Amino acid sequence: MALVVHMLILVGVVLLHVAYATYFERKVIGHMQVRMGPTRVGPLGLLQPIADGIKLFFKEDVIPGCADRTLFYAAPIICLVAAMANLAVLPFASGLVLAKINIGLLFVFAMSSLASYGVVLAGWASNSKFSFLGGLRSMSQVISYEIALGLSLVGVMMMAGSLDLSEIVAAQQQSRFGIYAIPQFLGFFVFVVAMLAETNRAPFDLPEAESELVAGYFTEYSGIRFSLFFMAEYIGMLVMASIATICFLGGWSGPFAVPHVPFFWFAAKIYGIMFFYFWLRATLPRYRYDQLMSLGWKVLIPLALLNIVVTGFVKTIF
Amino acid sequence: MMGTEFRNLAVPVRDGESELFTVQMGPQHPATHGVLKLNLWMDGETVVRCDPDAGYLHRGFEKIAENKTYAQFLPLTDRLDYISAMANNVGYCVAVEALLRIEVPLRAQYIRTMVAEMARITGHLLWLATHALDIGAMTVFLYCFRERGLLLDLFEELSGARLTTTYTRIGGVRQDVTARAMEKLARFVEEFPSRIAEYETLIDTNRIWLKRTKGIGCVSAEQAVQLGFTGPSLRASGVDYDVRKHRPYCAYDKVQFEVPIGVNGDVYDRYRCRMEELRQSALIIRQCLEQLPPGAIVADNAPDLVMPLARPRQPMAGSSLATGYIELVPNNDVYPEGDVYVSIEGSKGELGFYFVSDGGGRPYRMHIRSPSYIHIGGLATVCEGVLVADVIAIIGSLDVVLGECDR
Amino acid sequence: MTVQQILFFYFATVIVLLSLGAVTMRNSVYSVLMVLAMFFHMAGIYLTLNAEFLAAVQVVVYAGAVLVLYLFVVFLVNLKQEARITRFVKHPALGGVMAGALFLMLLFAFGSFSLGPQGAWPVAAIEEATFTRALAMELFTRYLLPFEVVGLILLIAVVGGIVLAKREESQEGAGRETAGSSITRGEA
Amino acid sequence: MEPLAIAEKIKNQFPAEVIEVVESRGQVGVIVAREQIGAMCRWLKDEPELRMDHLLALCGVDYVAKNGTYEVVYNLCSIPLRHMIRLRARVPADDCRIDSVTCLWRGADWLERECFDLLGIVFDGHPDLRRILLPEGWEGYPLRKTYPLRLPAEQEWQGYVQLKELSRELSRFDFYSDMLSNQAKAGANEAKK
Repeated sequence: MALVVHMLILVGVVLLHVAYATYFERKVIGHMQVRMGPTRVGPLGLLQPIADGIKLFFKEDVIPGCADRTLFYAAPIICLVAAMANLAVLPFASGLVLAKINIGLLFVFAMSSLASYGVVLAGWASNSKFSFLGGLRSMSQVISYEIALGLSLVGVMMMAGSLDLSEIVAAQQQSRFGIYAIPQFLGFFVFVVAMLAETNRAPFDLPEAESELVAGYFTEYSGIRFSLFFMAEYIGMLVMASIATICFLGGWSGPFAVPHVPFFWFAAKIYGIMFFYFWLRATLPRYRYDQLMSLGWKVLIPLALLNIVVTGFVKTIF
Repeated sequence: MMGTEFRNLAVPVRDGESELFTVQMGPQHPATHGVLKLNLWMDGETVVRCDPDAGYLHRGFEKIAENKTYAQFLPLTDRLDYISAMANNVGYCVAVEALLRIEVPLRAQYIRTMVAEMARITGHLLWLATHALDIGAMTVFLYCFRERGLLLDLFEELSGARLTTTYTRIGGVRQDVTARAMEKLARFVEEFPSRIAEYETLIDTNRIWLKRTKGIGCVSAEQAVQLGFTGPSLRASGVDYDVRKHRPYCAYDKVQFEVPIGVNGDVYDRYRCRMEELRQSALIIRQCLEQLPPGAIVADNAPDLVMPLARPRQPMAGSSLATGYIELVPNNDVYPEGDVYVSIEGSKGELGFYFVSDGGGRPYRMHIRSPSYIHIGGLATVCEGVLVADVIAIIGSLDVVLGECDR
Repeated sequence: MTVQQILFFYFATVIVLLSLGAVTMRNSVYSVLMVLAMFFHMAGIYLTLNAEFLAAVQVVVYAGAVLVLYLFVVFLVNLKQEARITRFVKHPALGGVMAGALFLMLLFAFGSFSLGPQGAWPVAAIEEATFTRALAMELFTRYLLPFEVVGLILLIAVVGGIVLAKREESQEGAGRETAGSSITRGEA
Repeated sequence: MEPLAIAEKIKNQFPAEVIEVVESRGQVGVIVAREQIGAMCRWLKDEPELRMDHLLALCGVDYVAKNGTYEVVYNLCSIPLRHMIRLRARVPADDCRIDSVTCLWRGADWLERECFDLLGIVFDGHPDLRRILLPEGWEGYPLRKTYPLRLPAEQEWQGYVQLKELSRELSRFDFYSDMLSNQAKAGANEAKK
C-alpha cells in the first residue's frame, strides 16, 4: 500500500516538474532571446503550464484517416511508459528510491531503448512521410547514441564496481574527488553529448527537426496524444539529467548538508543540467543527419572506448 | 503517390520505374517560406530530383496592371516582396518614371535611396532570422526581429504603415521625412554595425553552423549567371553584378559603397555576402542622411494621383482632381508610346519592371522580373544530390519570397 | 503453486501465444511487435530465475538493438508485394509434416530430462553475491579464454561486416551518381 | 558599347532577321523574326565584343490587335561589359511557336514556362513545358488581350466552380454533430471493403 502511495507521489511530483520545466525553459530561453517568456497567466506567468495542459487536454484529438489506429494510439503511451518506468529506480536521496534494484543502470538503458519503439511506431503508424522519416531518423539516432551512452558509463561502473545507482553514489562519495566527473571527464563529456542525442534535444533534435520534417514523428499528433509525447520528452530529459547527476556529479551529496531537504543537492544539480539543455537550445544550430551519425560513430564511441581502456589501466595500476 | 490498397503502408514502395521516396514538401511547411511546394524524389535522405511547384500565391498582378492606371497599381507592388515593400515601391516608381519621362527631384531621390536601403536591411534581417531558424539557431531570429522592429517603426513614421508602405509616388515620395524620424534613423545606423557583430558572434564561429553551411549548395559563377541568379545569391558566387553599380538609379551614383563578393557560392558565402551588405546598407543610409538636400519631394510633371500630394498643385490637362477621378484619354504627351525595362537592386536580387505603353493611361503590358521566381526556378539545379536538410538551408540561403515569385 | 510457478506459467503461455502470433500475423510490423513483447516476457522468465543481468541485457540487446534493425528492414522492404503472396512455399503440407515430426521428437525427448550436476554457485550464493557479480566472476576467471575467443570472433564479424558494407556502399554511390546525371540530361 | 551600335552589329550579322530597330527612353529594342532566335542569342552571348551573358527578363507581349503577332521580349545584359539590349521576336498569332533558349540560359526555363502559361506561346525544345503559375487544367491564356477579366458564371474554370461549391457545402457543415455519423459511415465503408 505504501508503495502505491509512494508511486503516486512520485508521479505527481514528476508531472508537476514536467509542467514547470516547460515554464523554466520558456523563461530561460525567453531571457536569452531578449524577451520575457510567459508573463500573462498568473503572477509571473506561473500558471501558464497549467493553462497549456488544460488546453492540450481539451483540444480535438485528430487521427489521420489512413493511420494504423492501434499503433497510433499505442505509440505515445509506449514513449511515456518507457520514460516513466525509469523513475522507479532513481535514488533522489539516500534511501529515497522506489525500487532499489542492483541493475539500475541497465534498467535505464533497457527503458530508453524501449522509448525508441514509441517514436518509430508513431512515425510509421501516422502514415505520413514526414513522420516516417522522423521515426527512422530517431531510430537510428537512438541506436547509435545508446552505444556511446552505454560505453561512457562503463568507466563509472568500473570505478564504482556496481550497477546499482545508490551504490554508485555511495562509491562516489568515498572516491578522491567526491564526484566522478573529474576522473571520468572523458566519459562525462561523451555522456553529456550522447544524452542530448538520446533525448532528441538541440543540437541533435533531428527526429523532430521542424524546418525539414515539420515536427518529425509526431507531426500528425494533436491534443492529449501530442502532450503525452511532450511529457515523455521532458521526463526523458529529467531521467537523463538524473543519471548524469548520479553517475558523474555525486548524486545527492553536496558541499554541505541542507537540513530537512535531503534531495536539495540532487534537485539543484538536475536543474543545473536542465538549464544547460535550454542554454544549448537557445544557442546552437541543428546538426545535419549524416554529421550527427559520423559524430556518434567516429568521435564519441572511440572516445568512450578510450575512456574504458584508460580507466581499466589506471584501476589495475593504482 | 503510392497506392492505398494496403492501408497500413507508409513505406517507400519500390515498384516499376521509381525506386525513390517521394515527398511533397509544402505548400504548408514551416521551412518553405510561404506557400512554396517542392516535389522531392529522394533516395534515403539524398534528394535525387527536386521539382519546385510555384503558383500558390498567384494573383495575376500582370493582368491586373493592364487594367489599372500607373498610380493605381502602386499599392499592389507592396504585395510583391512584402518583406521589403519599400524597395518594390521604389523600383516600380523608377520604372514608371523612366517610361513617362519624369525627372524626380534630388531630395526625393535621396529619400528613396534611404528607404530602399532600409528595406534591404529589413529584408536581410528577416532572411537571416528565418535562415538561422531553418538551420536550427532560434535565438538569432529574435535578435533580428528586434532591429527589424525599429526599422518598421520608422516605416510607420514615414508612411503610416509598417509592412505595406506605398511610400513612394510616381514623381517623388508621399511625404517628406520628419526630423524626428531622421534622428532615430541616424541613431539606428550608428548602432547597427555592433548589432551585426552580435549576430555574427552567435553563429559565425559556431562549428555546427559552419558545418551546415560551408560547401553546401555550391553554385559556380558560370552556373549562377546561367540560372539568372541576381543579388547576393549571384555575388556570393563571385560575379560582380549589382544594379546599383551597373545602372545606377536614385542617388546610388552619389554615395560610396562597396559590393561584397563571395568566392565559393555556397550557403555560407551567401550568408557572408548578405551580412556584409547589411553593413554597406547602413553606410549608404548614413551618407544619405548627411547629404540629404532640401527641396521638393515630387516632380512638377508627375501625373495626378487619386490621393492628394503633399503640395497642392494645378491639375494637369486631361485630368480632374476635383472629382477624384482620372479621365483616361489616350494622351501621348503624358503617357508616351514605347517600352522600357528598368530594374533596381532589391534585397533579394534584381527586381525589374518591363513596361509597354501604347499611349493610354494604363500599361499596355507590364512584366515583373522577380528575383525570387528565378531563384526558385534554379532551385532544382542547386538541390540535386544534396541531403534533405540541405534543401532547407539552400532555400533559406537563396532568400525567396513567394509573394514576389508568384505575383 | 508458488508465485514463481504462476509467473512462469504466465510467461510461458504468453511467449507461446506471441510466437504463434509473430508467424501468423499478416502485417510484418505487427509480427515484429509480437516478437518484441515476447522478448519482454523472456526477460521476465530470466527475472524469476534471479538472472536480472541477463534480463536487462535481453531487453537492451534484443529489444533495443536487434529488433529495431528488424523493424528497419521491415519498413524498407516492399510490404505491398509481400502481402499479396499467400504461400511462401510450394508444398505447405510437407512443411507441416516436418514441423510435426520435430514436435513429436521434442515431446519424446522431454521425458528424459533430468537436472544436471550442481555448479559452484548454488542459488543462495548467487542471491548473496548478486547475479551480475557471480556472472562476472565466472566469466573473467574460469571462462576467460572462451570469453576472449568469442570476443575475437565477434570482432572479426564486425570488421567483416564493415568491409562488406563499405564495398557495397561504394558501388551504390557510383550507381547513384549515374542515376542523378541521367536525370540531369533528361531535364536539359 | 552603345545600344544603337549593338543593334547595328546585330543587323550586320543577321540582316535577314532584323525587322526594325526601335529606340525608346534610351534603350534599344531590336524587333526580329523568330526563326533564328536561338542562333542570334547564342551569337550575342558568345561574341567577345557583346558577351550578353545575363538574361534579365523574358516575357511575352500580345500585339495581336495591332499587327497579328505576339512578341517574346528578351532583355539581355552583359555583366562584364555593362550594356544591355532588347530583342523582340515576333511570333505570328496563328502559329504560336518559337525556339527555346533554355540551352543557353537555364534560367530561361521558368521564364518560358511562365510565358507559355500566361500567353500560350509554345517554346520548341523546352524540356518541360507545362503550366506553372496557373493550376493544371486551366483553360485559356490570361495575358492575351482577348481573355476577359470576368467570365460569365457558366464559363468559369471548373476548379474554381468546384471550390466554390465545396466551400458552400462546408459552410453549412456542423462538424461536431456530423462527426459521429461520418465516422459510422467510414466504418461501414471499411466493413464493405
